[in-house]
Amino acid sequence: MSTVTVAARPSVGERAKAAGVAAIPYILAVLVAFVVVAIIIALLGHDPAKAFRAVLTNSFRNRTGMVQTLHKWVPLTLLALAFAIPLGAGRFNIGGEGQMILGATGAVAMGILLSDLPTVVLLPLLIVAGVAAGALWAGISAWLMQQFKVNEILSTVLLNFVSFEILDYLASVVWSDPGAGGAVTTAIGAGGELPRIGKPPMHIGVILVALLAIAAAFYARRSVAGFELRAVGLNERAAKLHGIRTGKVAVMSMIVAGALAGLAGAIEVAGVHHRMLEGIQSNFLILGIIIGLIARGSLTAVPFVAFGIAVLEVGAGSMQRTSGAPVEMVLILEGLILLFLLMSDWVTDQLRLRASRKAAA
Amino acid sequence: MSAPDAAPGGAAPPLLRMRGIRKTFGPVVALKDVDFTVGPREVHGLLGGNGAGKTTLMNVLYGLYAPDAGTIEIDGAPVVIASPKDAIAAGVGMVHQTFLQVDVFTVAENVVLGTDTSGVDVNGRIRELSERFGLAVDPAARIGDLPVGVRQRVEILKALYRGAKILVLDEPTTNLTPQEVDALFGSMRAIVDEGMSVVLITHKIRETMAACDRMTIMRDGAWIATVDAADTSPEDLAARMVGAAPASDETADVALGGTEIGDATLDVPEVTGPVRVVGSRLTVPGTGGKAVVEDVSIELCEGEILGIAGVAGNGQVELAETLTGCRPAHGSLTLDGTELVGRPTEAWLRAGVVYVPEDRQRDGILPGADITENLVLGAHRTRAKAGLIDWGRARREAVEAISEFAVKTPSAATACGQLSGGNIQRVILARAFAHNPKMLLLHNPTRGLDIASTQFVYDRIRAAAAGGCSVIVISEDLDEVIALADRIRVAYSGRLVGDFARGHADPYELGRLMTGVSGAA
Amino acid sequence: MSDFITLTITAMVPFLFVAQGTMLSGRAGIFNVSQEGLMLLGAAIGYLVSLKWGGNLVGLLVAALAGAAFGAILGWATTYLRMDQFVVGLALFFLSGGTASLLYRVVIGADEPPRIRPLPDIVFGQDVLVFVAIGLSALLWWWLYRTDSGMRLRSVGENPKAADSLGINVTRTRMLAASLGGGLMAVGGAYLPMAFSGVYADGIVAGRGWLAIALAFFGGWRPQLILAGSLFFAAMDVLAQRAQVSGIGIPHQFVSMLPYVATLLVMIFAFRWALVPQFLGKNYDRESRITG
Amino acid sequence: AIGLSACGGGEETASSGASGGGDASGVKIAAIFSGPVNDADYNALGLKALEAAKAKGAETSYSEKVAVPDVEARLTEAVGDGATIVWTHGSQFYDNTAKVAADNPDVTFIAEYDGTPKDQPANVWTIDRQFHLGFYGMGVLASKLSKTGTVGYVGGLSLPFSFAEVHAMEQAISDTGASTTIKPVWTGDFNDAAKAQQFTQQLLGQSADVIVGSLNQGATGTFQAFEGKAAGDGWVTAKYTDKSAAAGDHYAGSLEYDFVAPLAAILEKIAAGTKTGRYPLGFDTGVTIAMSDKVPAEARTAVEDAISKVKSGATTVKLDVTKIG
Ligand SMILES: Nc1ncnc2c1ncn2[C@@H]1O[C@H](COP(=O)(O)OP(=O)(O)OP(=O)(O)O)[C@@H](O)[C@H]1O
Ligand SMILES: Nc1ncnc2c1ncn2[C@@H]1O[C@H](COP(=O)(O)OP(=O)(O)OP(=O)(O)O)[C@@H](O)[C@H]1O
Ligand SMILES: [Mg+2]
Ligand SMILES: [Mg+2]
Repeated sequence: MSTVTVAARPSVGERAKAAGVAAIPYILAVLVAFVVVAIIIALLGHDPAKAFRAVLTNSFRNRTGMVQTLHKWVPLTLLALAFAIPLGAGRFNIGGEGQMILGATGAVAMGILLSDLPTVVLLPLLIVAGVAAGALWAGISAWLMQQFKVNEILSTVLLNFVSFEILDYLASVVWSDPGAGGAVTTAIGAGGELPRIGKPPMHIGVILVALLAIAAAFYARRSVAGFELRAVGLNERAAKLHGIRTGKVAVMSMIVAGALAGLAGAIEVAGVHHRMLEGIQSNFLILGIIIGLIARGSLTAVPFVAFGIAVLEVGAGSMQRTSGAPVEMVLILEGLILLFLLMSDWVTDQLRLRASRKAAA
Repeated sequence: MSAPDAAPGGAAPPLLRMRGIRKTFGPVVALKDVDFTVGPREVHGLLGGNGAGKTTLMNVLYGLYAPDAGTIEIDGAPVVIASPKDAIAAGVGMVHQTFLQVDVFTVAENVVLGTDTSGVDVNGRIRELSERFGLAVDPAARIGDLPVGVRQRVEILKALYRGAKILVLDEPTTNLTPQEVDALFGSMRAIVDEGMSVVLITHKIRETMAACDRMTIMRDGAWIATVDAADTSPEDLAARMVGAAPASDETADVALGGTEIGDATLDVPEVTGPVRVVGSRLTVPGTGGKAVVEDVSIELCEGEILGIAGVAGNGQVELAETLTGCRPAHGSLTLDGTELVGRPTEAWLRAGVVYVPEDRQRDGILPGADITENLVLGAHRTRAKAGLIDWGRARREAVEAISEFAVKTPSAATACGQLSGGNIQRVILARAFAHNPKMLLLHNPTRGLDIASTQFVYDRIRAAAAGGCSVIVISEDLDEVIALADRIRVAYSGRLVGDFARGHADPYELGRLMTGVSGAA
Repeated sequence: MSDFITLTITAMVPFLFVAQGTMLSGRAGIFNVSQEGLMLLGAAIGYLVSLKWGGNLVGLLVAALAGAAFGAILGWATTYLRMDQFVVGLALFFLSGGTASLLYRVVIGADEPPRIRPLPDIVFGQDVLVFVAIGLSALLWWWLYRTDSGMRLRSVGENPKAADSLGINVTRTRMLAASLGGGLMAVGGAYLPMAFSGVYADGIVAGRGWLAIALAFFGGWRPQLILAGSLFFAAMDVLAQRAQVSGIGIPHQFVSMLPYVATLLVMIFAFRWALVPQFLGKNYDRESRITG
Repeated sequence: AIGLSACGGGEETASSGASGGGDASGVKIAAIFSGPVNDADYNALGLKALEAAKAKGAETSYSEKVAVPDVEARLTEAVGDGATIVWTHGSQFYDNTAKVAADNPDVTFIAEYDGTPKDQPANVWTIDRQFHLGFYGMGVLASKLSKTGTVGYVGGLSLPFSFAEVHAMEQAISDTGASTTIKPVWTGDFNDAAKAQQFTQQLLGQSADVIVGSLNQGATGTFQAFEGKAAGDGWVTAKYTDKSAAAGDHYAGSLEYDFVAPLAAILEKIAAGTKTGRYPLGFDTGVTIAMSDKVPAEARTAVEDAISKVKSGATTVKLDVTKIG
């Protein structure tokens, strides 16, 4: 064995350059997706330029758009973390929406039952209740997984459907708002509302989640718990033989995920709707999964990817009103962007392979 | 030494001729225009150190790797092998270094998988083949439940069932007991007698000399030589494998596999330090009443090396996991007087019990994590401050460990799974020694390693023992146990039998214990 | 009572098709998660083709082909390009769902949609697809467990490297399984307008695709148990409806939880069924040493 | 199908009538719809009204398939894009509409509601849908049509307006002195036709012979459940739009709604400077019970009588949102 001097890792410059080069195919992928969608929109007789202006500029053209984007970014980030963290331990949490609904339930229960409490008491109580309810709901799946080996995909999918019924029951029977035309609860007490800042107002859940995302990324990289999580995901057997309680780690990852999704529900209640309503979970679950996967489970990347998706979602929503392009194009656009994003990985690999072949030859 | 394409007997075309095979993996040139020729009815040894390109060459032949350049001829006719399907059709069969079997299928299903079974008496054919070549198997057994030796036979049957003319065996003996090796070589002879040829990949020169008619030596992806068994000697082969520098005495000793057991080691003084490890009546209940580890008691002094020999599948993995706290058990085990049984694995680790498992990829490392992270694994709790790991320090220490253990890697940030088996083992050992073990248990520590790496591992083990660590070496390689151990015991059917001091172990007696013929405890 | 059985069996059919499709892909290692979208696509195409271009049978066929095409895209992207199965599946879920709505919008416009004729009954008041679905389950069992090619397919989902080393074309097997699976999912979707509504609507699938994934796990990825599991789930669903119709004084939301909770309870006691193909969701790369 | 509708002025509402002229040029209307505008149902009604406004010169745009959690974003965008009038179609949007309206006093909002909201902002018009009124008539129709004396009500979510519908039907039955029982069920989803079909079939199996649907796109499932039954053997009704094309021989009619006239009337008021008010949907103002020709004359007359009593004020239909089940 010849001893060569070995670097701990590539230099900062090299890593930055690699990241820059890696970004190019991603940008290309998004462009190609837009071109394909532009062709379809044009074929349907609408103006693609107008449509895309709406998609891309909506978030940036004024503060309103930015606030909306950030409000969307909050649950997207939390649900992406709720998917990515158990994924780190090799577990698939498909229960984000159920956990979020339960989180909203916990929050709204506090907000309605204790509506006369002042903010300093009620708001923390409401958040804690949301987090706890989400964690508890995920805990059911974790318990079934650990104790009975029930596959977590199965249990989380089924529990989502149970949570829809719970929401329906609470919003249309227990705390239903008789005037609302949908399944909506009455409003929580003013003390349960997240303070808002600026104009147009942004709820401070955004700041809370930004701090949380930084903490999560830092914790995942630096902490023992983060390392154990990764170890379990990479090789459960080896982790176990090296003193890691793999079952406990997996269970904890699910519970933390549930807590985060529950927090998303609580923030939607306290910051955005001030009540719970049918459909509060929106399509955050699927978008969260997608964000988690595009970020390749890196908690550091999650908030950034989530921001990109939030821009897309907010912009796409107004695409129809501005250009008349049918609303389905939004789904198609998102699907294509995803596909091409992944394809860009393949292109990068091919290019790298060709380069190294040339170098080797 | 003869030219690579010279077939014995001259006129008849060789059975297999590979010419100018080149293969690159990214920047790595694995095969540099390699020529390889196998004659009819011969056992052809393919020798070389770790990463020499043996497996790669045979994977090219078997259609698993697409070569960048080169041609293949079988029976004098050029063939294009783009996939294993083509290889099978051309009469190539291969037993891979790691078995390629579907665990949930039966033996019969694994054997016939991919063939047309309509109108075929599958079990009959399997039985017929296993009788003819001495490869006893139960066609109805589930593969996942079988011991390695039997799975090995199934792999060979798979190739024979498809009518292979050339059978490639990639390091087939690493998992086998001497008895099984003998049986395998017997089967190989039977195969050659039926008109086929065998390519035998191995590191073990003694085996090569015993079993092969001719051999090809590779080094660093290049063909070095092809020689007749009659024209060479073990020393010559070892020198060619290792390269220009002549093999040191010790290296050659490892390479030759300690043929003369015990003689040179009798003068080593017997270890008599204070007792460090006391295990008593350790039992692990299994499913179906039979305990997987039964009533095992051991005692080790400081600096003592206990060797546990045995045929694979006699509860060694379970025993290893029991003795290192990875598996709940009844009974007692104390280390320096502290009782450990019943406590979590982490407590054992903290107490200084370190385990080097046999299956490196599966149990030893996090393949997707980098070397630094793998070196931290297991120590991550003890070394963390306030629940945080100091990765800066870990990286610095990793660089040191890499140079101390001579791990061949581009950087400490390389994924551990990318390393070769020998280098993975070096990382695992570096980690094990960084724990300052008081008790070190190694299971098959040199399986699949080349001569240099094996020597390295032996040196390290001896150094640890010299430093006061109590060492247990569980190995299916009897030579290894005899070479290393101060005392030898034998694992048989979940129990420990026999107890021999260094130099007093009679290999035949050991062999009898290993196969359960003699029941002495 | 016979009414109960009839309703249960009809309710089972879409789940059965989609869960079997999921199983079939999964047994070759392809974990499809675009069921919800493929069902929508099947429903839209099944409806539109039946209405405009020639009857239910043609509608089913075209729907199956469309589903197979999407399944093939999943297969292609994950075998040839080795893209992440989960992400591609979700992307295809968006694409197929969007395409379904778009097709319907382009063909029907804003007019009131006419109902297509339901599938004709054969015997016992059950339509032809009921028998096809049950027969298909039997056929799949026979194929997977009693034929060489079925064994090859299973081996690809368990250990593709072993399969590859025996000359089995992993890529082709996966492409085939993914396409057939996608086709079945679309047929499951196409059944909805043909049996339940007579027309297409965006809300028609209502989460049944996700449930079908759960049912594939519930049935331990084995055709016979998926049949049993789908039947059980449908029976619980119909039972919950019956309880609400009869009025048992429990809020209907709790009654509606029955099928989900019952399924989980069964799973607790029967987790030994719960086998999952070893290589489910994992891509295979012949020349890579780190597999899975 | 023949229609039964009456024209004439509503309460404090504007002069009615789609025919009513009025120039809408200069206004920029943005509409928010909860589902696809091609649903041939509630959202199609909205689009029709919007297009009528466009025909009169208004500049229009819309967003469809907007979920409640997203509506605030769509509303602020619409305002940001310079809409002068924003209409949210569906009472689930009321809260958000009122909230955004409070922040944008220069823009006029039209929202829908089931009842009279508290604290209605000064720049918000509400359309009170009064579903219970229509279902009073449907109650009469259903009890007259039922031979078994059991009527099934198939709803989506068990919302207050849905309870009000059932209670209004009960009131209608007791007002007409009938002894019909109503079996209400909720499928959990207004658009899940498969569930609607299954529930309907169960109801039919449990002696109900008339099914009153209060669904959106799920309605087709209630029709499908009658497939294979002989004509005259049971009846089914629908809500919002004329669904005779999709329904079969058992179609007794539909409780139809119109938003063209209400929207036109409100736009006129807004043009005249009235930026707030309430527009109740009543039998004169947007609500019609359209019955199939197959409905027996006796039942038809009973419905007509009931409606005229409601219109004359002789009957007051109670808005009762007491929970059921
Ligand atoms: N799948 C692969 N991907 C990348 N590189 C590979 C791969 N397989 C082999 N190599 C490269 O090919 C070289 C030869 O490896 P190979 O496995 O053929 O060696 P070997 O002679 O079989 O060694 P051993 O005796 O340890 O089995 C290695 O050094 C490595 O660089
Ligand atoms: N998948 C891979 N990707 C990149 N490089 C690889 C890969 N597999 C192997 N290598 C390279 O191949 C070299 C040797 O590989 P090889 O598999 O021959 O190891 P080995 O020593 O033969 O181990 P073993 O004896 O256990 O097979 C390593 O140094 C590593 O860099
Ligand atoms: Mg090798
Ligand atoms: Mg190797």
